[in-house]
Amino acid sequence: MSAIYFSVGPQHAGSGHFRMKITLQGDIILNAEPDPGFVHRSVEKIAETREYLQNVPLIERQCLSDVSSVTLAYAMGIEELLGIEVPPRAQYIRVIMCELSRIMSHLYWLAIFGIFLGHSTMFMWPFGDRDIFITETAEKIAGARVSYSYIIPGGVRYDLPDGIKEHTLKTLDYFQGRLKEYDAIFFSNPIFKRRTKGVGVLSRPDAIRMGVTGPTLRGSGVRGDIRKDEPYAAYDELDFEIPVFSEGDAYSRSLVRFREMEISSSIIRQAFENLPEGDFKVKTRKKVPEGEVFSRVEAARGELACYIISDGTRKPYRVKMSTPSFRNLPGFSLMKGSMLADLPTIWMSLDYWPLDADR
Amino acid sequence: MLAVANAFVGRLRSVVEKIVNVNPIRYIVNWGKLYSLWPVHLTTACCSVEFGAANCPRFDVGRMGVAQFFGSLRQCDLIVIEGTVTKKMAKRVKKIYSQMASPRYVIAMGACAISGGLFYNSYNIVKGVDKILPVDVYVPGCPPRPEALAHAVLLLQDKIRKGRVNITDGE
Amino acid sequence: MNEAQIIDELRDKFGERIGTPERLRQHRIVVTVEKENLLDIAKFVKDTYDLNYAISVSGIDYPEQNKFVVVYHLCTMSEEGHLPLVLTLKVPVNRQTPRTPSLISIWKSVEWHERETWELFGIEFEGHPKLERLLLHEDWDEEFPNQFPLRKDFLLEDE
Amino acid sequence: MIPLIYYLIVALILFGIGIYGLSVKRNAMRLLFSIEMLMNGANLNILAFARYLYVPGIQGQPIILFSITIAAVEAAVALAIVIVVSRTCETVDFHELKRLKG
Amino acid sequence: MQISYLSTAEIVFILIAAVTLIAAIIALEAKEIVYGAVSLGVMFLGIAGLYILLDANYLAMFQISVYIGAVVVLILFTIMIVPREIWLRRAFRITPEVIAGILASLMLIGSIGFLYLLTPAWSLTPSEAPFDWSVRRIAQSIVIEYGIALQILALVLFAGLMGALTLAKVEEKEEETK
Amino acid sequence: MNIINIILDFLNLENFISNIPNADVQELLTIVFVFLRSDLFFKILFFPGIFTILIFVAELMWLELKFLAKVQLRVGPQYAGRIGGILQPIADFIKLLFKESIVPEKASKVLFLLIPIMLVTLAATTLTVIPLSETDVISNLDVGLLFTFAILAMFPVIALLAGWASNSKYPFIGGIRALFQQVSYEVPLWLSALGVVILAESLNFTSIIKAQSTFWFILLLPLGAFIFLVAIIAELERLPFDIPEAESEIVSGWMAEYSGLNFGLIMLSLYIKLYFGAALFTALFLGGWLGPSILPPAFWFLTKTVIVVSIIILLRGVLPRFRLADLLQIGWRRLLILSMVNIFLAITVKLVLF
Repeated sequence: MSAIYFSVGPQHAGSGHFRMKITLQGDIILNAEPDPGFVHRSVEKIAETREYLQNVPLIERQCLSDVSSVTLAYAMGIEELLGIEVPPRAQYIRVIMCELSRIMSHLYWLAIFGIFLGHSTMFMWPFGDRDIFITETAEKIAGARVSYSYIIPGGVRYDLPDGIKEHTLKTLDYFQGRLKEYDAIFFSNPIFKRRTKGVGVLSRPDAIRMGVTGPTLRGSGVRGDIRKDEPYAAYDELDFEIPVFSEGDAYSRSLVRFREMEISSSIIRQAFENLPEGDFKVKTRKKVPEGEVFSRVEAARGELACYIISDGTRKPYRVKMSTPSFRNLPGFSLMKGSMLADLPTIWMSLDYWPLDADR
Repeated sequence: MLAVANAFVGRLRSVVEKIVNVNPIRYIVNWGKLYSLWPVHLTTACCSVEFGAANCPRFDVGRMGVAQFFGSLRQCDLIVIEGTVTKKMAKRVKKIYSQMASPRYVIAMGACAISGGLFYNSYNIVKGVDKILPVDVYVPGCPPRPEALAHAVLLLQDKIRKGRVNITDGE
Repeated sequence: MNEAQIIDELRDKFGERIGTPERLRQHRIVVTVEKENLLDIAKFVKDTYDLNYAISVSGIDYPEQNKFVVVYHLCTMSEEGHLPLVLTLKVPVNRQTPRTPSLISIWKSVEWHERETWELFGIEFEGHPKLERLLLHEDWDEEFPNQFPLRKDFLLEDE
Repeated sequence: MIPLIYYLIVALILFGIGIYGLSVKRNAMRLLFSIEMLMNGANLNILAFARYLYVPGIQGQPIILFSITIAAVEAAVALAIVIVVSRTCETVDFHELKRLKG
Repeated sequence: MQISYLSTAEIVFILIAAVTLIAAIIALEAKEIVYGAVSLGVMFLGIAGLYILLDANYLAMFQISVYIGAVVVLILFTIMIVPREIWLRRAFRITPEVIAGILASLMLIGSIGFLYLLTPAWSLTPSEAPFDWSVRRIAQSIVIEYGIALQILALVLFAGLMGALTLAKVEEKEEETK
Repeated sequence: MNIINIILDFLNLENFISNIPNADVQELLTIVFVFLRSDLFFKILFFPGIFTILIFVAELMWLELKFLAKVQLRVGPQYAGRIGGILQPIADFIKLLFKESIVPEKASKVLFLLIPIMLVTLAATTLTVIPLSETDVISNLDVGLLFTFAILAMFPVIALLAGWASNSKYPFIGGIRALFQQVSYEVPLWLSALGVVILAESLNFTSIIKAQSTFWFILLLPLGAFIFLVAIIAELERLPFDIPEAESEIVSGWMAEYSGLNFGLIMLSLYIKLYFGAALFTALFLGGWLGPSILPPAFWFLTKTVIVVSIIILLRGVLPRFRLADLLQIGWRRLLILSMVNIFLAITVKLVLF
C-alpha cells in the first residue's frame, strides 16, 4: 500500500490552531512533523514596546488556560531586577492562584483528552468543574473569568475577599469527590488503559535528551519539578509530593496530571491554613535597573522560564519566554511508528497547547 | 444538453425560492435553520477556552441547537472565530469558509477577532476577521464571557429569523 | 560545587578564551564565549558539570554594538530533578554576517529553539539540519523581504 | 409461468460473457470477475433445472451452496495472489507477467 | 390479432435478467475498476433475484451475504490497497483479440442454445409436484445426503484459508526485509 | 377499517372511476385502488412502515441528544419545540434540506450521489421483516434473519464506496476502517444469532419470538445476548466502536465530504439502522412483542427497543473509542471463541429443556 500524505489541522476535530503533517502507510504513521505558528502573535516583540506593568496582561494571553504561572514568572523576574522582597501573604496568595490555575489547566487538558479519545462525557464534566473553580473561587479572588492580571510585580493586585477560604474549601471538597468519579469513568476504564498503555513510550534518557518538561518529563520517571528543585513563592514552606511514573507512556503521563490535581488541592488547603496576615503588595518603581534575569516557575505544562533583559528604562529591552509547550515539541517524534488511532492519544498526552508554544 | 439542464435547474430553483419565501413556509425553514447551528471545529486562538466553557454544562449553548461535535466542516454552518487570526491562519480560515456549504454564518468572538485587540500592532495578525470574511455577529470582550457568546447566538438566531431564504449553490 | 568554584575552574581551563564568567546571583552563572571556542567550551561544560539539559535558546539584538548575542540556558537534569544551577552561555555574533555553530550535536533539544532564533533573528546556525519556516507565515519573504521581526530595526506600527 | 428456457438462456449468456472475459481480458481482477460469472451462470442453470424438474428427495440447492462457498474461498486465494503479485511485480496484467517470467 | 400480454412474473424476470446481464458486461468493460466491482455486486444481486423467482429464498440470501458480504468486499479491499496506477485503465478498443473473444462466446451461446432447441427444455414449466424447499429440508439434505461432501468442503475451506493466510504472511516478511 | 380506506370512502373515488369511459384505464385505476385499500399498503406507509419509523427515529435522535446531555450534566436541546426541545431533529432535518449539497470536484459524481439513496433504501428494506406484533409485519419472510444479515453485510461496502467516491483522504481511510470493522465483527454476529436459531428452530422472526413465550432467550443465552449486543454496536458504528467515523482522528470518516440533504439522508439511514439494530436485539433476545396483554404488543416491542437504544446511547456516554487493532483482536480472539462457547451452550440448553 502506498504512503498517504495528509495534514491534520488546523481545521480538524482532533486539533486546534495547529497542524501535523502526517505520512501514513497502512495504519502506521511513517513520519509526523509538527507545523506550529498558527497563533504566533509576537508577544515577545510587542512586550519590548510596552511598559513593564502593561506587559502583564499581554504575557498572560500566551497561555490563557494557565495564566497565573505565566505572570508569576514574569513578576518574579522583575522583582529580582528591582531587588524587592514580596510580602509573605502575597507569596501564599500566589501559591493559591498558581495551584488553582494548575487544576484548571489540567481540567482543560482532561476535557480535550477525553474528547480526543471519543469520550464526550469526559469533555463535558471537566469543563463544567473547571467553571465551578472559575466562578466560585478565581472570579471572586481576581475579578475575571480567565484573564486575571492578578499577579503583578510586587505582589498581587487585591487582597483576598472575605469568606473566600470557606468557598474554596467547599469547592475543593466537591472536587475531590469528582476526582473519584473521573477515576471511575475514565482513568480506570479498561478501554482507556488499552488505548494509552504502551503508547508513545518516552524513555528517561530520551526525555532528558529531547528536553521535554513538566508532566511529560515526570511521566518518564524524572522527578523534575521547579517547585521542589528551586522553590519560589511559598512552596518551600508547604508539604507536598511530586508524582512520578516511570513507564513513560501516555498512560503514565496522564496519571501524573491526574495525581497533580489532587496534590494541588491539598496545597491550596495548606496555603489557606498557613495564610499569614500582612501586606499583599509592595510599591514598585516604573523604571527597572539595568541587568538580566532568568526566572523560572513550574507551570501546569512544565517548566516556564522567563528571561528579561533591562536597559534601565520603563520598557524591557528583551523578554524571552521559554514555554513548556514549545519545549515539548520534540515529543511529537514519538508518533513515528505508531498507529493513526494513537495520534490524538500521543498528542494530548504531551498536553501541547499551541498558544503557549507559538507565543 | 448540460446547458438545458442547467437552465431548467435554475428555473426550478427560482420557483422553489418563490414558494419557500411565502410567509408560513419561510417561517418554518428559518425556524429549522436557527435551531440547528453546527459550529466548525476551528480554534484560532485563546478564546477557544471560553468557547469550550460555553459548551460545557454551566452554559450549554447546545440548548439553542449549537451542537458540539458534528462531523466535518461540510456539514457545519456556523464558524466561530475564536480570537486572533494570524496571517498564517487567515489563509486557512478563508479556505475553510469557502469549503463550507451555504448558508453559513460567522461569529467574530473576542477583541482580537474584531480589531486585533491587544495585539493591534503585531506584525503577524489580521486586524479584524471582517477583512477576510463577512461577519454576522461581533462579540466584544477579551475573552468574552460565555454568556456573551450565548447572547451572540441569540442575536444570530434573530437575524436568521428575519432573513430571506436563499436557495443557492454557493458562490 | 558552588558558583565561585565553577568560575575559577573555567578560568583556569580556558583563560583568555572565555571572557569573564560572571555570577549573577546564587545558582546563576553567565559565561561569554566567542563562537570559535563555542563547541569546545560547550562540550567541556556539558561533560564536566553534567549540564545535560538545555532550557532555552534566545537571541538578543544590540544594534549599537553591532552584534547579536545568542544565549543558551543550560542546567542539569538528574533522575531526582533539576539541579538549581543555571549556566548561561552567551555567544556574540557579528551583525553583518550572523553565523554561529549549532550546538545540536551537543544538546539535541536545542533544535527547535535554534530554528526559532534563526527565523526571528536571521542568525544562521551552521550544522543545523533543518532551518525552515517555523512560526511565521509562508509569505513572510514576500511581505517583508530580508527582515527579521525580533531585530531592533524591525519597527512595529505605532513605534 | 416463466418457461424454463428463459433461465437457461440467461445462464447461458452469463456464461458466454464469462468466456468472453476470460479470453479477452488481461487484468487479473477482470479474470476473477469472469470466473465468478461462469460460476454464477452454472449455479443458475442447476437451480433452474432443480426447480423445474423437481423430484422429491433430490435437491439442487446443497450443490449450489457448496459451489458458492468454494467460490468465496477461491476468491480469497485469488485476491491474495493478486496482492502479492501486484506488490512484487508492480502489475496485475497477466500478459506482462508472462513476459517478466523469462 | 390476439396480443399476448406479458405476465407480471415475466416482466419482473425480464427486468432482473436485463439488469444482471448488463451489469455483467459493465463489470468487464467499465473503465474504472471500482465501478466494475460495484456492477459485479449488482450482478450478484440480480442472480439472487432470479433465485427468489425460483422459490429459493434461502439460497438467495446466502448468495447475497456470501457474494456481496465477502467476495465483493474482498475485491474492493484488494482494489483499494493496491495502488491506483496498477489498475491500468484501457479504453474499450476493438482489436482482433476482442473480436475473437466475442465470436468464441457467441459460438458457445449459439451451439448450446441450438442444443436447447433440440430438447423439450424450452417449453417446461415448473413441476407441480409438492415441493419442500424450507431451510429445514435443505439442512437435512446437506447433513444426511451430502454429509461427506460437507466434510470435504470444510477441508477445502480450511486449506483455502490457510493458503490465503500463508500468502499474506510471506508478503509481510518481504516487507520486513525491505 | 383503516385510515386510507376511510379517506378513500370519503373521497368516493370509486364512483369517479366507474364514470371513466376508457375500460383499460378503468381497469388500471381499479388495480391501483385495490392496492391502496389493501392491508399491505397501509402497513408499508403507516403502521409498522415508513411513517411510524420516521417519527420514531426522529424521537430517537432527540432521545439521544437529551439522554446524553443528562449523562453529561447538561440540559440538551431546549428551545426547538416547547417541550424539552422535542423538535430538535426536525429542525436539523429542515436545515439540512435547505442547505447546499456540495459535490466535490474530484469525486466520482454518480456514485457519490447514489450512495445516500442506497443507504436509505437498504436501511428501510431491513425494516420490512421486523414484526411489531404478530400481524404488524410487512413481509413475513421465512428466512427473515438471514435476509437482515444479507442486507447488513452491504453497509460497509457502501461505506467503502462512499470513501472511495469522495476521492479524499479521510473518507478513504474511514471506508477502509469500515471494511476492517465488518470483517472483525460479522462472524461473531452471525454465530451468536445462530444460538437463537438453534433454540427457535427457525429463521423467521415471528416464530423466533413465539418460541420465547416461556423464556426470553436472554435468560437462556446471556452470553449470546452479550456477544450480539457488542457485535451489533460495532455494526451500528456507535461508540465505543465508531472507528470508521472517529471525529478526532479522521474527521467524520467516510461521510466527511457529504453535506446538505445527502448528509441528512446518511444520518437518517444511520438512525434507522440504530432502531433496526435495537429491534433485532429485542426480537432475538428480549421476546419481541411479548408482554402483559394490558397494552398492545407493538407497545411492548417499541418500549423494549427504546430500552436497548438507551443502553447503546449510555455506552456512548461512558466509554472512549477503541482502536482498530483492538477491535480486530476482540472480534477474532475473544468474541469468536465466546460465540463458539455460546453455540455449545445453546445446544446443551436445547437438549436439556426441549
